[in-house]
Amino acid sequence: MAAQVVAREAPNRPMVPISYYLLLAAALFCMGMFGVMVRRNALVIFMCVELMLNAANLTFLAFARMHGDSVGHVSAFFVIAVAAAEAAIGLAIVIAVFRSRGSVLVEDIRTMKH
Amino acid sequence: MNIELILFGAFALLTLLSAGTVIFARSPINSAMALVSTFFFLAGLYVLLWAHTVAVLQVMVYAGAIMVLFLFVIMLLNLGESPTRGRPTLARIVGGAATLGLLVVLGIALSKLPSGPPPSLGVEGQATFGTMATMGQVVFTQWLLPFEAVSLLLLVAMVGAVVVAKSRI
Amino acid sequence: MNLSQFLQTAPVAPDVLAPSLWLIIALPLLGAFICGVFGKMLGRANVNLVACSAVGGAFVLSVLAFWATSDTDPESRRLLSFFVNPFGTERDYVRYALAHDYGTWFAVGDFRVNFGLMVDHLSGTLLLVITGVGFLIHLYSTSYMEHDESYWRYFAYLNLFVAAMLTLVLADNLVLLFVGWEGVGMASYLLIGFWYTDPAKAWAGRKAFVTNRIGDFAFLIATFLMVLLVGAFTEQANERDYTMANSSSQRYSAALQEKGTVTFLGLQKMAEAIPEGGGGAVMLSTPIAAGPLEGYTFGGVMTAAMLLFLLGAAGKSAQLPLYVWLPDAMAGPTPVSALIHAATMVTAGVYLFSRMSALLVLSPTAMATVAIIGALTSLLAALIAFAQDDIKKVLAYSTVSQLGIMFMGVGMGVFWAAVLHLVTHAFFKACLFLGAGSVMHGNGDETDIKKLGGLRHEMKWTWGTFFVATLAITGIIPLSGFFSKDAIFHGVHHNHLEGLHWVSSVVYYLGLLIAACTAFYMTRVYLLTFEGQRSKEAKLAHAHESAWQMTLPLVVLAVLSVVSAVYAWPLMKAPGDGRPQPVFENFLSPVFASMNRIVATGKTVALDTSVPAMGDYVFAWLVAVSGGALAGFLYLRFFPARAGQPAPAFARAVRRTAQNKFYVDELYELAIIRPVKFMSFILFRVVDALLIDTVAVRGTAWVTARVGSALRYVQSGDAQAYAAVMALALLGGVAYALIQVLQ
Amino acid sequence: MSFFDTHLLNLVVFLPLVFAALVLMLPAGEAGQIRAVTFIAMLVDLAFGAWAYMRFEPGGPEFQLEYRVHWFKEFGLSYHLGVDGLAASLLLLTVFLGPLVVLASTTYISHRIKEFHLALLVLQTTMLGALVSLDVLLFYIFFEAMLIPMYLLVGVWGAEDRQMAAVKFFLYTLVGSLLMLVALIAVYFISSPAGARSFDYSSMYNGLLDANRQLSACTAGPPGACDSLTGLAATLHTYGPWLFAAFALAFAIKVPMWPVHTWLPDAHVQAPVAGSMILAGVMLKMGTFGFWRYAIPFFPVAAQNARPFLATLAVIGIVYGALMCLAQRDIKKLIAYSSVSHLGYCMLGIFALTAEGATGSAYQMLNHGISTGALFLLFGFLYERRHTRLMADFGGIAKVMPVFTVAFVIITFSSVAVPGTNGFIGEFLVLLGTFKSDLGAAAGNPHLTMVFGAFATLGVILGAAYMLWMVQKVFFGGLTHRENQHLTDMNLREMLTVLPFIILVGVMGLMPQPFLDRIEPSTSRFIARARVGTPGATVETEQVRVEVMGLPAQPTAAAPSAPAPLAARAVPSPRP
Repeated sequence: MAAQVVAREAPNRPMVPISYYLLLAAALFCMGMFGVMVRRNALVIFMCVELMLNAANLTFLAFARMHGDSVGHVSAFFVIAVAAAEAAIGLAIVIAVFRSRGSVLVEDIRTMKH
Repeated sequence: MNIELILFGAFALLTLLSAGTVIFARSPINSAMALVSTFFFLAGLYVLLWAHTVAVLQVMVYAGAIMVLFLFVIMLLNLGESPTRGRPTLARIVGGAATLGLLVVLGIALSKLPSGPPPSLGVEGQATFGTMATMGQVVFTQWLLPFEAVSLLLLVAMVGAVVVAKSRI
Repeated sequence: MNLSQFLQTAPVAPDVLAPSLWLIIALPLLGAFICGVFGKMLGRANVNLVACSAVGGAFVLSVLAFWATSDTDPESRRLLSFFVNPFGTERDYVRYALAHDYGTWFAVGDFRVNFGLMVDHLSGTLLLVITGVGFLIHLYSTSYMEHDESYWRYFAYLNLFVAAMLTLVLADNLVLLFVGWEGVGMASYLLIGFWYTDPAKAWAGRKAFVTNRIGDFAFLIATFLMVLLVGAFTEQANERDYTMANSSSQRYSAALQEKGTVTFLGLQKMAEAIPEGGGGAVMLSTPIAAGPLEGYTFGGVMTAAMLLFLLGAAGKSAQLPLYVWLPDAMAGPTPVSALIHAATMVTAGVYLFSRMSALLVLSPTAMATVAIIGALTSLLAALIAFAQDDIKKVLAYSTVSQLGIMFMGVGMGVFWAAVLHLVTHAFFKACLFLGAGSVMHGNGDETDIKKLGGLRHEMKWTWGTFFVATLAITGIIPLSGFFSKDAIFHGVHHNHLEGLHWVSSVVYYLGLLIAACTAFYMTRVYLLTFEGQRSKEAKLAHAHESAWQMTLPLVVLAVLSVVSAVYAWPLMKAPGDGRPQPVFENFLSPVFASMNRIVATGKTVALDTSVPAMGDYVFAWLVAVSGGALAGFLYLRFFPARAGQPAPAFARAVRRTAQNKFYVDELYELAIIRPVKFMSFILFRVVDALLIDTVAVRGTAWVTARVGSALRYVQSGDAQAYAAVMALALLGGVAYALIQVLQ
Repeated sequence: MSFFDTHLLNLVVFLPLVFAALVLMLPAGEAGQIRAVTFIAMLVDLAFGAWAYMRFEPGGPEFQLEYRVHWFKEFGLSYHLGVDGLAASLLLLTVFLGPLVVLASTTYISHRIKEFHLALLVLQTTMLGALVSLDVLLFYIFFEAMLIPMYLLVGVWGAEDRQMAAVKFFLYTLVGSLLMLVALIAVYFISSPAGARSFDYSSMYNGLLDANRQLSACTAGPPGACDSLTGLAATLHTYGPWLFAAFALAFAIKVPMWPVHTWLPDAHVQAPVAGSMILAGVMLKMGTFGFWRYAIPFFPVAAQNARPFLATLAVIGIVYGALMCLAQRDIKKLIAYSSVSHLGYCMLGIFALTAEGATGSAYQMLNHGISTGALFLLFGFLYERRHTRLMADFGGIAKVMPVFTVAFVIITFSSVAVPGTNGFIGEFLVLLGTFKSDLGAAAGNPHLTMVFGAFATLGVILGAAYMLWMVQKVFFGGLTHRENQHLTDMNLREMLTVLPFIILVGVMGLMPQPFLDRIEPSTSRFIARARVGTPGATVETEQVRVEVMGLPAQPTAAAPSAPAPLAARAVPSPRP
């Protein structure tokens, strides 16, 4: 067993600093946000939201790694679950809206009733 | 120059590229495909972060279930090509600018962080960290209640989706 | 056994009687309850029985109590009816008095009020008057109200009044006295407005109550000043003060704890401790050290309190400036006028000041004010009475005038005479009122004396008694009115207030003038009503004499108003020097003992205890007779002679002014009532409705609505606009955090 | 303490709610049953409430019949009930009014009967809860919840323009109480360090106590001495006045004090008889109670500084309210304004800070609840018969309704404080307390006390003026209006409803001591706590600190336990 542990240990230092991961997460987040800001298609906006969620996940995991505490993993796990729920409902709404308005462009969806 | 660094660089680059594609692709289909690839590369990064289980979940749930859902919807609505950006309204300009500003700020902030290597997990840590067993242990003891709550949430979401998407409400 | 022995052996021993003093109040109260609640089903006869027996029972008890006040042990000739003054030393006895304390009414902090009753010679006298005259008037009413269908209400109110009045008299502290004070006001409100279907009558009731309330307002403030004064006294007094008052600090404070702050005995002790020249730490000129009254002297506060009490008394006893309610109070049934507005309630002010004589004499200023107010009121009322044609109105104003005379006496320090005049006045004025009632009863409720006349032959009993009473009030030897009034005038003339010597003479000569006026208008009333020919405008061709229930009280009262003169005769020997002393003065001396002590030390008043000489009698008699004679001449010779000829203009003008009561009511209406109503209306419209409600409240609502509708346009509904805002906010937040961290 | 005693207050408070559930199950058509059940509920509650009042021992600890359990212990909240003398007295008043209110509305309310009685029961619970809760947030919750049923009572069963009145009432009161909530949370944060924070009355008060004592100590010193304060004292020095203002405004609106009283007349005029009775009887007292229990003890120094100002407002309220009455044509409005005047007495008595004043004020609260409640009740009967509120439409009623007149006149005398009625005791004590107080000194010149007292005493005259004026307009004179000639006198039910009031008027007027005895201990404590604010006060901490029962032992609830560190966990071997 010890041998195995040794085998799993990556011998070569140094490893990637956590801050890189965080930077990457930030970039990803901002890109997703940018998409949310500029795209018109509700579906694509959803995808961008997913991007943002993933950025958050990445951060969670990075910190988990940093502190060696698997609670971060759990959080990421929950985020994924919530994302699934969100996607389901969101897409359902998109379908409903498309039925009623024949469009999925956000600027066509300004009023609640119509 | 070690393998891990190389892997990280590659994954990061690809992630960003495909993310960019998600944003700028003309048709939703392309965006969706790009998103799938983003997820894959992210999964790779997760592995580098010693989070095997989450990586697996990422691939299964995201790239598998959720994206399939997206694709179904896109086809259901068979949306054709759509202009990437509409008229640059004030809101869009401001939002975009704000986002870029945020990026800059975050960049500055994170660049101030000490860029030392993460602490070693130690022997038994490497044996257990990020494994299904550990996560299961945590989830099913102290996070039991939230876990059940999430399950309930999913159920509700499912029912809600059915109700909302039904043709005649 | 001789008379004095008989008077000095009470059938019920004081210590036996004292605990059941409450019955004196409880009986009429019970009667009121029965008549009020079950009266309708009991029927007329039973109600009469209950009401009369309630008051009669109270009368019997009062007699017993009064008797007990001078109960002495036949062997040792030692007085039995005394008790240790809780505020004095262990051997400081209150003599000729019995008292009983029924425990706490309410006690908060160091303030306490007990249900404490006390009967001494002063309150005993009034007990007899109230219950005795009260009983007669109840008896009278049984016949007078025989045609009224809500007789039960009437008797309930009447009993209620008697109960309240007895409380007023029996109370041994200011607050309990105030209960009776307001209670009689309430009862008189109810009785004046008894025939409420007539708005004017109801209005008169309200006027009476509100005017009294003005007095009560002053009374309350004065009471509070007393509390503060006692507090300051206990703070600052030293043993010397207490020994001066024949007390000691721990006894005094213990008694305050146990009996309450505003007990009359306690106030008396304080008064005895603080006159000038006593040499204690507290004197009239001592400034109060701490508290709200900081800096004022004891004397100053005492004066202020007494003046406030005067205002209170003016409200109850119909003196300037608050006398206006009494003439209107004649709206009530005549027996009520006799009982409340002649015999008992209106004399409450006189009783109050006699009860607090020890305090009053500390302040010559207050005394002078009391005397002058009394004199002015008396004169004004007499002048108004000249021109009134309503028999009850004349009697009402004469009541005001007589009360003024009593106030003169009180103000000049001849308390005993004032109380005596109170008693005699109760007799003859009640007799007059009841006579007037009998006249009205027999003449179809006709009250205008111009439309009466010649009743002498038709209503013999009424005439006789009315005649006697008129003589009494006019002041003809040898009737009671003469002596009591003359005793007052004599005292007024010879007593002197410290630093205010001019007052006595001024008041005295005013008094003589008043006596003449009284004689004049009373004779006028008598002549126009009973003498001469029956008027053409009379409602009934022939008047009929009233039933025995009405004539009997008349007779009794007439007799009393003759024999009660005895009290003013100097038959007794003064305890100190053997000089002759009027019976009543001697009789009340235990009550006014502390007052006399204070005068002796304080020298605030120079009391003169001489008895009137024959010359004074003759002079006063001449004054009265001249007034009467003038009236007789005018109304028997002068006016009948020139009937039909118009009177000269000035005469008519004067008459009209007097008839309209010198427009005092109108003045008050204009100066006080209107402005208050106007102000309230303006305040309501401007401050309440406009400023607060419209501007402040609705204004706020309006602004909110405007702002809301302005902000509505921000809600474009564009999701990405919202997102942009969120992004900006996020950017701002993060940037801020970063800056914070970097610094 | 037996089990019964432990839960007595819970019983009293929540019994109406339980019965409300019962009423909820009844079919809406069964008006009779609904009324009966509600009435029984109120009666039972009265029994328990009276029992609680009896169980309260004047000599005992400040708060009695306490009950306390955990409730959101993360925020230091606990469900904590208990009564002091004042609360017990007001509790008695509330449960006393309950059944009578139901009786009074028997014929008055003709539609939505079920909802009406539900509202009544819920209102009862909320009012009682606000009185007995010793946790400040709990108090706040009840205090706010009270508005909802009352809003419904006015808005649904009220007179012609009930909507306006209801909304006005609701917003008016809400404004103040929201400010109070802010202040409350501020106090929560400053009164004790993080971790030890609690919404409990005792901990809040005790937490502020020392700072307050430092503050009053330095106010006695030279000007600017307080600027050198540190910590909580400094905070109180800076923000105390604002916090006090927030509390004071909330309660002043509820009282209502001049000039924030204008919601009262509208609410009273529009409310149904039950609403008016409860509003006048109990809800207004929440304001005075709040001053007494929270505003002044929490910020004695600020209160001390504001005392002359607030006392002036109270005096203005007394005179102004009375003057308003003289300007009214609408009977209910008149009675409402008379409440403003009477509550002025209560406030003045509180600010006098003397034993007489405060006790009299508390007693006056009870009196006002009884006399004004009864006035509204009686007028309700008249309104049922004639459906008009204008004095001009009445006159000479005494002829056709003698019994009614007698009752009304008795209550009137109680309202104008004729000696021998309950009103006199309260008014006399309040005025006496004012005259003995150091209000003048606080206002700068000791002699000003006399001015305060004299103006307050003016109310005695004006009170008689307007009440008797109204009585005369309504009852005396000729029966001018044809509609009035066939009015029927009170029936048995109505008499039974009025009788308790009349009895109490007499009993509380002649034997006030039993009531005063229960009030007095909390009076002395209140004064001691308010005295902490007087410059250079020398009040012992032990003398004023609030003692309550502690929290029970940690409950075994399913609270997440802290995560154990990874290393500590047993390492599962991957494979044997």
